[in-house]
Amino acid sequence: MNQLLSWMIFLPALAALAILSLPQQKSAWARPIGVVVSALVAVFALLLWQSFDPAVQGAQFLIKQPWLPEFGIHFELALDGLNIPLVLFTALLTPLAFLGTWSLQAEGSVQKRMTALILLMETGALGTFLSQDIFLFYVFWEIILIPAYLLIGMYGGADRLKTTLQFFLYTFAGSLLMLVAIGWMIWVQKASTGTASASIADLQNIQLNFDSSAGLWGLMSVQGLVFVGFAAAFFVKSPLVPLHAWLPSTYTQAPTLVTIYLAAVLSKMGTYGILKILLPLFPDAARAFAPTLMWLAAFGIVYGAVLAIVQKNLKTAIAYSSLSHVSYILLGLFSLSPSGMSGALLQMVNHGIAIAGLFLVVGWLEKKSDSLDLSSFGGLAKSTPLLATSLMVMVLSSVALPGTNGFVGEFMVLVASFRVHAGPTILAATGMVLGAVYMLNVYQKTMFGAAGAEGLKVSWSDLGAKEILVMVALSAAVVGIGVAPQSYLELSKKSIEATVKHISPEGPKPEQPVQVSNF
Amino acid sequence: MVNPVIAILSLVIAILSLTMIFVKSPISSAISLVGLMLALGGIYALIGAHFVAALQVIIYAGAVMVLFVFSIMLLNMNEEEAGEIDYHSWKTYAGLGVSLGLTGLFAITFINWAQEKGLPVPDIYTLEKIREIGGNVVAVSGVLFSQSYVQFELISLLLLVAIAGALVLAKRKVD
Amino acid sequence: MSDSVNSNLPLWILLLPLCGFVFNGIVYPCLVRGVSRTKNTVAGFVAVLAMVASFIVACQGFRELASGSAALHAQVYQWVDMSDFSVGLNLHLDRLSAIMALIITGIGSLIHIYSIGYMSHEPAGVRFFAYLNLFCFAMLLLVLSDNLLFTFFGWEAVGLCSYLLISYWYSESANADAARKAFLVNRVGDFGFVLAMCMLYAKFGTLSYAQLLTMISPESAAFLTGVAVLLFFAATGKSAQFPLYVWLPDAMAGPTPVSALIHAATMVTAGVYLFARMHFLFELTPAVMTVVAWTGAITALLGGTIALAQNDIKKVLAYSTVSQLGFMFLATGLGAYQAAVFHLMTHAFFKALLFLGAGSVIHACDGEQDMRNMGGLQKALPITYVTMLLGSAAIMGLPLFSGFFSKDDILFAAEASPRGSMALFAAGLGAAFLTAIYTIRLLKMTFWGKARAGIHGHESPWIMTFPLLVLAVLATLGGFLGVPHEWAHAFGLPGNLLSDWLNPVVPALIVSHSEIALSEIGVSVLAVSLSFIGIFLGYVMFNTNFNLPWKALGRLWEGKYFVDEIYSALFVKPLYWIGDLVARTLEGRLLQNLGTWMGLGSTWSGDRLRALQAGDLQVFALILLAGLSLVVFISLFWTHV
Amino acid sequence: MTFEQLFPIQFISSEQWQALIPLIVMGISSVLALLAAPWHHYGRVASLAALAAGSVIALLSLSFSVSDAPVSILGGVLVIDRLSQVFSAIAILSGLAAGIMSIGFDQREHLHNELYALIAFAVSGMIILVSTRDLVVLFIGLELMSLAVYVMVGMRRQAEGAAEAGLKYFLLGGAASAILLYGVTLLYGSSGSLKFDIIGSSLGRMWHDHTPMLPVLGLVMVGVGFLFKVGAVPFHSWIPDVYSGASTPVTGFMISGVKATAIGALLRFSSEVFALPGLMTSGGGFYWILWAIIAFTLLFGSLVGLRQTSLKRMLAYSTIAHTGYVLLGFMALIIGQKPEASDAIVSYTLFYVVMNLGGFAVLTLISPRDTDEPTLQDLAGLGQRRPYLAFALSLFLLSMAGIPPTAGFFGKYYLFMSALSAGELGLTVLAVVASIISAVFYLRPLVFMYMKSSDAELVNDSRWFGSSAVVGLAAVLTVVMGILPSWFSSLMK
Amino acid sequence: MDTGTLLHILSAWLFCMGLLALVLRRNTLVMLMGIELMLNGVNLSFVTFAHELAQISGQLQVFFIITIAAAESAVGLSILVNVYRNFGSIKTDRTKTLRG
Repeated sequence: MNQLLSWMIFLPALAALAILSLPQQKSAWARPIGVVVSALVAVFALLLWQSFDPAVQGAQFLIKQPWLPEFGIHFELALDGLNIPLVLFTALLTPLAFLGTWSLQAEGSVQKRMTALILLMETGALGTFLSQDIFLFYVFWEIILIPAYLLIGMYGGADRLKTTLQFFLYTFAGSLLMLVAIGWMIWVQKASTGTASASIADLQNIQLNFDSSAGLWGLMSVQGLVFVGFAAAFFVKSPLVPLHAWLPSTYTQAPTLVTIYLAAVLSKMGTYGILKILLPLFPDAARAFAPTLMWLAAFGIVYGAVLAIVQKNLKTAIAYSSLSHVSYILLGLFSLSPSGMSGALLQMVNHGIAIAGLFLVVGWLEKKSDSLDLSSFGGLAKSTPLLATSLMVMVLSSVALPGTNGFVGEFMVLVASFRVHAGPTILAATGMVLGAVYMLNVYQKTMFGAAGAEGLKVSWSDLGAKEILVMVALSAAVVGIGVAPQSYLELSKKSIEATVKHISPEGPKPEQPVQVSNF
Repeated sequence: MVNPVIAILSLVIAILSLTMIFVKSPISSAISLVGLMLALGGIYALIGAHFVAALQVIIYAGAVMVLFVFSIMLLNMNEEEAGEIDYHSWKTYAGLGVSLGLTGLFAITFINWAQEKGLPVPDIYTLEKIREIGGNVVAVSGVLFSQSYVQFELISLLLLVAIAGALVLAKRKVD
Repeated sequence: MSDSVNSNLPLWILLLPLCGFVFNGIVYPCLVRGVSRTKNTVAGFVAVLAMVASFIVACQGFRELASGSAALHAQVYQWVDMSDFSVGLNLHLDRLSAIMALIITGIGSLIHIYSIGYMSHEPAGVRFFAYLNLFCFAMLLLVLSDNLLFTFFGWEAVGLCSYLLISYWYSESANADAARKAFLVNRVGDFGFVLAMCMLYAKFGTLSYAQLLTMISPESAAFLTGVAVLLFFAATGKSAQFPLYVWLPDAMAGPTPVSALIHAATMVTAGVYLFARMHFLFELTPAVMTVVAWTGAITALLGGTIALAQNDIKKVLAYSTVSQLGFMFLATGLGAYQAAVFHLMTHAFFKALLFLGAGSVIHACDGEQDMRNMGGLQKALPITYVTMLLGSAAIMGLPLFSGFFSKDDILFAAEASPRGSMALFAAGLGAAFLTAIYTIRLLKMTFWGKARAGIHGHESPWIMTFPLLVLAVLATLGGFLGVPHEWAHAFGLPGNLLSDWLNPVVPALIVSHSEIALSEIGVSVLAVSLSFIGIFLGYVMFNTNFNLPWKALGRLWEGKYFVDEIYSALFVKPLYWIGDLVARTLEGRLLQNLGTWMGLGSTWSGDRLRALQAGDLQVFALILLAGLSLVVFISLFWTHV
Repeated sequence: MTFEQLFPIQFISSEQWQALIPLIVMGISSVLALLAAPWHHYGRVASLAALAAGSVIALLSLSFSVSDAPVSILGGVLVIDRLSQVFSAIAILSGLAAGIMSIGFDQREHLHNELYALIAFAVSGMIILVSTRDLVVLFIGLELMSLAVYVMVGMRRQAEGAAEAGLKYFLLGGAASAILLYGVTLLYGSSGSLKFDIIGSSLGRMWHDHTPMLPVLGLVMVGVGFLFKVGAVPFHSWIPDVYSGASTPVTGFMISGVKATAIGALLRFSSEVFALPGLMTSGGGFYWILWAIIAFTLLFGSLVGLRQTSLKRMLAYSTIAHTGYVLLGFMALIIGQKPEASDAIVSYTLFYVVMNLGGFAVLTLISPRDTDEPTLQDLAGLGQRRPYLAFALSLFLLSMAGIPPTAGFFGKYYLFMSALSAGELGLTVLAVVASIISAVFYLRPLVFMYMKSSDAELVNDSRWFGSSAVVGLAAVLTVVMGILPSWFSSLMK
Repeated sequence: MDTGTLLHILSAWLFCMGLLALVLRRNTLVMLMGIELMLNGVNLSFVTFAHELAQISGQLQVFFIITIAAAESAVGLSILVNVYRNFGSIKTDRTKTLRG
């Protein structure tokens, strides 16, 4: 059972190498191999999910091998409440993404490379989520960068070179700062305890000094500096406004499959890092800066929404909407309260599902029509009812309609953050309205009304079997989580509560007293 | 107290070094360098380093400078002297100033060091001692062949490289 | 919940429409492989079956309540159960929700039946029936839930269904726009709802009505006012009150049965239901209640006036709905929840009737909706004509018709309730007066006189007229559920059944009979006479032409007071303007260029440094010399001291 | 008294001879290669064989003569310990790699057969350089290496660039070694000895009470000499021209072997003299000098590298930046008094050598015939043309940029760790900034290889098996080092 | 000031003048002479120190250094010949092809 974890990580990588070494004339095999392998990984994930015990708080299926003993760095993988939702999601999404984009790339060599690199990215993502060693976390975190860079640069849109460089530099800058912070943490740990250890669990126990009297509201104290180092990486990846500049162009230029992976998985690496590392390792700094960050997140919600409203390009609009929704996750995380964090964790998956569906639809439209200009579409619902329906489900999920998964996370986040800090919450709640504005806008411009230029130009064919399969799966997830989220929240309940207790031992300080009551 | 002969030789050396730099034609620079080395050899001899003095005269003033003059002739450069030193460029004066300043720093350092007598403790080989051993050459060769023969061998390797290098670069035909 | 019985009845009421939706929305199309292959008759039959069954179950529940149990309670499942946030889906059928459930399922079934005829020519009507079932499910969830959160579930789901149904004919952008407008305006209200829930949960840690009832206490008045305002905001959105009523008239773009069910009978009354539910909260915030009352009065007047100037038959009815909803809010604002619910019920009867009648007219005229092209249809459509006549009588409040009793309750409350005032009373009377005028105008333009556009309609099939007849009966006799006590004594009728029924759940209006200016009978006399004057006036005013004699006023009312224009100037345009501004300046100029600028900066400095590498040996030597001297200097004179 | 009594001869014991085997073997092989070179038809093959055989034997004898106790000959004229063994191995390997890389290339570019002999000479010079504790012997080793390399640089006789590079390298290098030598005399004068340990101890004794200027001056000038060899700003000027002028395999040899051994010698000298408590740490001056040098080196290398189109020049600037990283480790070692930083330096050097050798092997394969000057344009479409080569090159570049899981990442990480443990947060962040900037030009080749298509007539890459072998080996090593770095980082233990 | 210090300062002078020759002269041959000058300075200070410290080894090192200098100048001159062949001159203002 234990070895399943390492298999989940290394199987895609091996498959990627195998695919890359396929001879040119055999490159048609690439995609089937990719689908099979990722499906296998998904099966592993489901097996693990079956034997995962939510009642146990802490790591399960632990693998721990020494790697760099002189720094106490181990190859340490485990499932716990915090990462199992994301591991499940990533493992399940990858085959779906392959299937959904099956019809989008024609050329053999393109399929070959894209499949291989995406599998590498899966390795990186799963490794990032699973690793319990901060250094291992960093390694996997960085591994994902190069495939993304190459994919965008090779198969992106017209402006791909500039875009991919910008994407790389933003994320790389963040990660290097994190590397410095990691080094510092490990060194401090060794200095304080004598025995070097890079395990996140151990690092949680060392208390760096934080005094808000130090310069820049305490950023200049030791904990503040290290906090900044990690925050740089996570906030850029998530992203948190105003560190999002790479996002719109990247999501717009990247090929659909990559955009899906970037939006659905990579951004979650950032938010997961905040949940797993940033907040627990630096509780004082977290508590000190949480209100500010909540304001930033709330601002980001509105900011992304307002920008999404005025976009002319379909893909860009959805990119900004993703910015807005990720800010909900951040808002929940910074509320530092159990329901807020579980809401955020759930919202990570929700946003992943919704954004994947949306970008899939965009990809299908992109394939048929040469322009993604919103005004050029219209009236597609008549010719492609299934496409319209699936898009509708995704739209509903991302406007957080009750009964869809989006509502669960968003509402939990709002309730929790309102209890902690009402101001940002009110600002954030306006996102409900604005979100509806741009989402319905997109839906209407594409699906409703009279057939637009693009709509008339090409003869639209409705979804094929593969696409239907993908969309049904995603929609099932949307409704299932929306109606019965508890079974899902149960997985991470214990760990979240432990995390919150670690961050603020005396419990979150709400403005009003709280009496919890089940009925 | 300074030996007057040494003082005079030093003065000559200083002047010759200047002429080596500032005269136009390379041949006269070479000549002044030869003179400088001979004078230096004189100083060596005066402070009792007879062996070194001999080397200085034979190898430097002899072999090396002959090599220089030879290559001057080979590359027949005697007609192109114009524009040797660019007296209009600030770089010239910057270099001049900086190098003089550097000399000053060194001088200060040595004067400062002159106050530091007694460290490190001197060895036994005073002039008298050497004389009773049998002269400077004997002493040097003694040290050379008793403790420093490894360096000696390595030097031979180095000479070999020099030969090979000169050979390679100067070879006309390309195979 | 003194003696609330656990029972599955509420769950069944809820699930049956859902089954209908699942069949029509998913199973049936999959079975026949494609929406285009479905048959409307099958879909309609299943939908009706689901609704009727649900209605029967609802009646069963009603009987059980009548037989003494205070409420039927069904614990379905725990939705979320975290350490500091926990909500479950629990259904609660008490006397109030029973009334609502009966209205929804009953009228719902009738309208489903009607739709079979109405949509018979539509290709792929299965979509329509699926949405309709889904709507009923959502509406039932709204009224049956025992906590605010799941009420909100229904609250938003009905919004979604109305969106889907308004945009049913999405090929016209106009319909799609109307749908989006409806959804967005509702969203604005829901924003308030969510914040209210956040506040309540943050303070009390629960969202269940029962627990809130026990916990809410007068002391934290400011907090409660905040919550009340937010909830009222939500209600204005859903129930199309001033200033958020703009979406309702556009919503008429949907098929007429939809207008009848959603935008007249049920959904728009959700706000009133919410008030009745949360009365214990609103009772503690008199200021808010006064605002509510005035909002209702204003809305009633606005709706009435605008209705005077409309020519689209459905638009007229829509604005009359707005004005009637204003009545209900007036009542709730005055604390006369029972009167509000009563009017809600009667309004559901007669407004559904009027809409279905209008639908039948439109159906007969092949989709023509402009009344200026109608006229003289009474011979062509006898049944429709008669039923609509009864409906009009009811809405005008002619004696003994249902509207008469309910409206008089409200008017009486307006002057008798402690929060009431003569001004409110006058406003109510004015609204009633206007109602009479525009109803007459509608009748005249549609049925009476001679055919103008030469449309020779034909009577609708029985399947459409049958519901009309049923509703006509209800609209005529429904009022006897709420006969005021004085009349009851006078005529020996059963007095005010409805309020007796509601008393345990919703408090009755307290009237101290000492200082009321006008007795209940007086009020009705005044109102009736006003309606007759209105009828007469309308009859003469619109004898020759159907435009108002006062041009300016007519344009103002025809333009709906230009509220849409004002909104787009106040909110929509600024929003887009700000968005463009941000996109151009902060995002476009600054953030998107940061990377570029840094790149330029580094390449620039790189070029400057490159100048050193010009390949001149002397420069290299100079650099070497200078570096050496610098290092020597610093080390000597910094280390030494 | 007799001569023998006056000057007793110090003999070399048998195990000392054993420890000397590598050096002797390299010397002999270089002589053999030199003698074989003029051989009419087989000269090239024979001298290459001599070089290869010598290198292999020397490597083997190195691994045989591993003795934990350091062997010191004639009081430190030659010292064989872990440090010297590791760096001798690096030197021999890079020499061997350079020799193999120039198979085929030398014929195309008409390089003389003596190239291999010179490589062998240079390697033996490097071995001396890293395994001595005597300043003048160190100078001898330095000169032995440098003279050979001067000639190798200027060897391509048709090319103006090569001649110019040779000239610049020779003149500046000569000046630098003179500077170093002057420092040597000053240290000799102020301590009465040329042996590191004695200098260190006596200076340390001297430093207790006060700080005379002379030894400071001596240390500074020796340091400057070393900094010139490792190419730190402002003693870097020669690097770009020389590296781009020399023929590609030779540049590979310089960038790996020459630089690595210079680092090794500096490491020995630092840990035995500079790092003594009270020397460099005595005043603020040294700290800030070193700080500024590191800062400028990092930024200069990365900023100027941004604008290069010639790959050799680009890597030349990148190596300047890499010098900055290494100096971070020296900062920790000297100022921060952290002996463990030497491990970081050694492993970084090892990783650096491997990736640079690989990179230059690739450049050898793609260098155009007329001008031995591969540019970015020559890389266009390499990803389609020769996927494996392109993959290898991108691997090396990413390793230089420090992206896991490659060797370069761990090298960088170790150095950051040591700098942080010395409390050098500012410099570390500066290094981060530098690596972000340099990432731009490390990625540019990837853009050309994978994201641009090649125009056919520009394609002029060769398929020599020697260079290909080096590429493959280096690629494998880069990955292995990236996955199991602790194997290599524990070499010094 | 005693002899030793004088000679030391002289050696420093020679050394710096050698550097100066490198900086000023464009004739590479003279630059080569400058290097020789620097080495002479080194030798002088070695000898002087040996004299002051009453040691032999100092003079011994001078012996090595002179040999090395000779070898170096031999290589250097051949490099000059090489440059002359390629550029037709040995002035540094011609040898500026490598730049940037």
